[in-house]
Amino acid sequence: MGSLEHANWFMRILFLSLCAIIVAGVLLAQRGREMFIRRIPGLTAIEEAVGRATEMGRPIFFSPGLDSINIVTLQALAILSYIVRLAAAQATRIIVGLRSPIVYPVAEESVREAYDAVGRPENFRPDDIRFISDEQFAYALGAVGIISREEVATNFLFGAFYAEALILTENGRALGALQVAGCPEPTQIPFFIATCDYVVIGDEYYAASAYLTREPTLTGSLVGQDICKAIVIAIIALGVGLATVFAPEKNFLLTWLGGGG
Amino acid sequence: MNPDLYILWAAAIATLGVYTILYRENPISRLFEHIFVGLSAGYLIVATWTLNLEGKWWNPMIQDKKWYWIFAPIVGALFYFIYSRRLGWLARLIMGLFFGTAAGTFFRQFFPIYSPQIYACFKPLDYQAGMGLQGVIFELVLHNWIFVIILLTVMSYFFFSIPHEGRFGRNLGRSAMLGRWFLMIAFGAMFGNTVMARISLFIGRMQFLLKDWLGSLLPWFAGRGI
Amino acid sequence: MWFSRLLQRLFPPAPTPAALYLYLALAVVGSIVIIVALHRLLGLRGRRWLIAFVTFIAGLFFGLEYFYPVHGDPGKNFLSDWIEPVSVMLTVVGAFTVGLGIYSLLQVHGRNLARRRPGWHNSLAFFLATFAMLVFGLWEHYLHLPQPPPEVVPWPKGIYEILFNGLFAPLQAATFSLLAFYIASAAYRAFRVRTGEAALMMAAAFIVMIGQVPVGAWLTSFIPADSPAAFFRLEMLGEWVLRWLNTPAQRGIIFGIAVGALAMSLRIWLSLERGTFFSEQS
Amino acid sequence: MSAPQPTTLSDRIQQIPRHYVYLLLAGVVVWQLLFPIRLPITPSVPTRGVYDAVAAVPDDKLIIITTDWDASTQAETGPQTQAVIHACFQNHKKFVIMNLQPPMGVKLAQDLAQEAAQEYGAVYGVDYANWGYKYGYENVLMAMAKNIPNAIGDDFYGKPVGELPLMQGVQDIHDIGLVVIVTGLSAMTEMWVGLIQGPYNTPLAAAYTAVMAPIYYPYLDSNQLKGMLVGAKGAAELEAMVDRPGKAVAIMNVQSWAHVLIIALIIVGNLGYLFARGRGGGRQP
Repeated sequence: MGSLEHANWFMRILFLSLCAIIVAGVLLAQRGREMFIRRIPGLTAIEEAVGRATEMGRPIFFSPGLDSINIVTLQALAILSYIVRLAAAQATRIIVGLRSPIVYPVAEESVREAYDAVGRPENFRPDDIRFISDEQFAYALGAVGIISREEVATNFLFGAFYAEALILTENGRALGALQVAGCPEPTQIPFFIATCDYVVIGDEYYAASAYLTREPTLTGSLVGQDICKAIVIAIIALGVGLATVFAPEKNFLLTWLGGGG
Repeated sequence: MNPDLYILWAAAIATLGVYTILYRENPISRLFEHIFVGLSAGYLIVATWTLNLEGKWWNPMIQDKKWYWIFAPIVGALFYFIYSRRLGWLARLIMGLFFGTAAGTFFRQFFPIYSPQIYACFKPLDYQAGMGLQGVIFELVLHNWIFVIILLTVMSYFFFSIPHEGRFGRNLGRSAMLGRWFLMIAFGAMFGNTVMARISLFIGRMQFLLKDWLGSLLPWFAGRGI
Repeated sequence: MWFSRLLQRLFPPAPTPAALYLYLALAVVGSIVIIVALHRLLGLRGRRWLIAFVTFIAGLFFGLEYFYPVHGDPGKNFLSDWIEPVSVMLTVVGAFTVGLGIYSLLQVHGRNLARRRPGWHNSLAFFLATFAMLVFGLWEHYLHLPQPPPEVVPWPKGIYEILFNGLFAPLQAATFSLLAFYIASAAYRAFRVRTGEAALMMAAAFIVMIGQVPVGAWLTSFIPADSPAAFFRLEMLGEWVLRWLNTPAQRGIIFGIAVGALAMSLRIWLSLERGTFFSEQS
Repeated sequence: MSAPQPTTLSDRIQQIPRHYVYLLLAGVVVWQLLFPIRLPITPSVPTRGVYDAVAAVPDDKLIIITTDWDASTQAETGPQTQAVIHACFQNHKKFVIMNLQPPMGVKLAQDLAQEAAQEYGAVYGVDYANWGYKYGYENVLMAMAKNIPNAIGDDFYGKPVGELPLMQGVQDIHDIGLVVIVTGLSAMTEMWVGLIQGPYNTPLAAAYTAVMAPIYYPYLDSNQLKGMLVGAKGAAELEAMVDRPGKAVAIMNVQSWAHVLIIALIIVGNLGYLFARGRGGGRQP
């Protein structure tokens, strides 16, 4: 035992149940079941932040993080699309700075689509969707350059960020921009908290697009995720109980999860 | 040709050029920003060829005559249709392949990554045989209690579909608030832990500027044992 | 490995160089015919179905290999032998996307240069840097120098080293090191005892920071390391905060992210995702 | 943000302009580099874990040092790599260098290995080797687990790795006794844990930049990592353990005083805040 090279029966059943619960949540919501989502503080600030840029007559900067097309970046693009709709309706300019060549066309498409959706296709400026560099710190310098040259009023950072995050936010703060940031991985959250006005933490990031768009697929999935988290808690509680009563070699849950080898 | 002297001076000027941004964004930092972006764009192409395509694609195709490798660039070329409105769906097709791969890779990593994280939480909350010395046990059990309480309260913060009012929700709300406090402690710890890393980087640069660069001009700096 | 045998059978290596080029040409023409045919024959629904199908199969392949029962030692199932070659193929296909970003950069800076927009000389610097790195990077690669390189390096390699070690690497390191200044100023401004949460964050940061450096150990070195109070030595306290307060909180976040990412992966894999990029009518 | 002009002392020490903070920091670092005031160093538990993991590798197995770093984090990861290499040589363990990200990593590590090899009279290809940079992330690892000579192909110098003397009998992941990840990049550990350590039980140890380390304490706790070097501190401790005090030890000394400065700034800022609030003049932001 103790190998995780392939799944065992417990893992297969657990994995299938988790998947089934999430998919069931999605399907139920798509059939019109109403789902509740609690308020997520950082996200309610997005409207205020867009409004501020409009008032000041200065542009917004958005970064969808440093990753190529993956789960995290797709989520960032969903948030971008929501923000562009808000901004486009108020005729506020939005500049997107990109690090991944593959994300570039996808982001351009999303922004164009959002302008079309609010009936302002003429306001879309392809030059405002910019590939900066694929090198992490060249990207940071380039983004700081854009933030200060364009005198942006609001900075949105949603996506996968690494060490360069503080370079962006500290310069943005020094220039007086209002900043809203979100990142699923915890590494950069402390710096966002120190330098940004509003921060979205951990799992809230995945809840963001559901909260903003109220799209049934997403809210349903979110409810399914909550049930899955409850299952994880139940497993941990059971495991802790078993560990308290039995010695590790008798803890069958430990063995089922591939541990205790 | 011996490039060392040029490297030394170029590196020193580039470093100082970047540091001017600490005052504020200015023409010098802007110039180095563009050079940096240009160099990395050039290097991206060079590295893609020399480190990946040449050995993994070109050589097998041309030298080993495995002609089926020609399908790789054809499939890769589909990405470029993203710029076309009419043919854009072909780019989506190939992206679908990569999205599917990303999802599948996550599925196969799910248990190898998270399973040990889950069973490492199985901490005994009371004395049991084989735990070791009596004096250590109290400490261990206490730590385990702290561990489990923090874990559960933090997880409760990340429930989104339950309102923080009502009979069940009010307790969840309290637990979530406690979880938020523990999160703040964790973030503070991470912040504190990062300070050292960042200062290390600056020390590294100063070692270069003082010892290597200034030291090459004024021997006194080189002899300071930096 | 039956997979490579299958490849050999399906696509036998070309016998002569001339045949190779013929095969390559035929493969290109064949592929184009297939792509054009797909484009012509498939309607909107057919295309969407095909995209969903490809996504599903790709995910299924990698997922199923893990979950399908295995036998033998090391444990294998009918898909195990495919993982490595398919992964290599995907890597190679992915490498061809490099042109996308470069194209965007050339477009933006080319336009700056052509229209002499303010700051056009920066765009010129961009072009020179890109071009120099490209030319000398490849040149250096094909010099085929012996290892270790000779005392007197040829000038193309010399120039490459100046570009790489004299500019690229120092620019990277210098930019990264800016963070030392930013973190100091962020700490000074952010850590005020304004609210309970801010105070907690500050206290934790404080203990960890000082516990990590020799001066922290020195400050509390009056507490004997083997006494019960040794816990309060700053370096022990700092490690305790990281280990017992930080670890469970991190793990709580990790489990949330795991489930969130699982849900997102599922939605993509099954083409359930709605919203940007996925809703498009093409 | 644009705060009103500070007038009183308590306001002023609450709003020290950022440029002054920058100058103070640079001043302290330069001062301590040129005129150091030294303090003693004691190894921590995670650092000892790395040393013990190296010492525990059976003689017929290889150690992989994967150096996923480049010039940007060299100040921390360079001395870490160097100290790990010393630990390998001193314990007479064979090791190979490789990496999956920044191609530069293997070159910089090779320079460090050559320097150390001279000191111990070690020979390339026999006592240590360099598999070079391998493109493809998880694909490389998945392939490597099954067949090392195939997956790796050529070494740093372009020679097939199968021809190196120390690769005799090295077939797959079961011939690897320990993997030491030295990196400034996240995601590397998850990859190695998910595809190598988890499935095949290959011991893993890691050296991280200090920023990344807290994320990976859970892995230490769950024994997925045998040990961990935390930034320059870990490097300095390992340097002390292998008795080669070098760059990291010098760095840690400067660190002490830079930390004192930042802590002093935080205290001063809070004093200003508390005084102002005590007088009733505190502004809520």
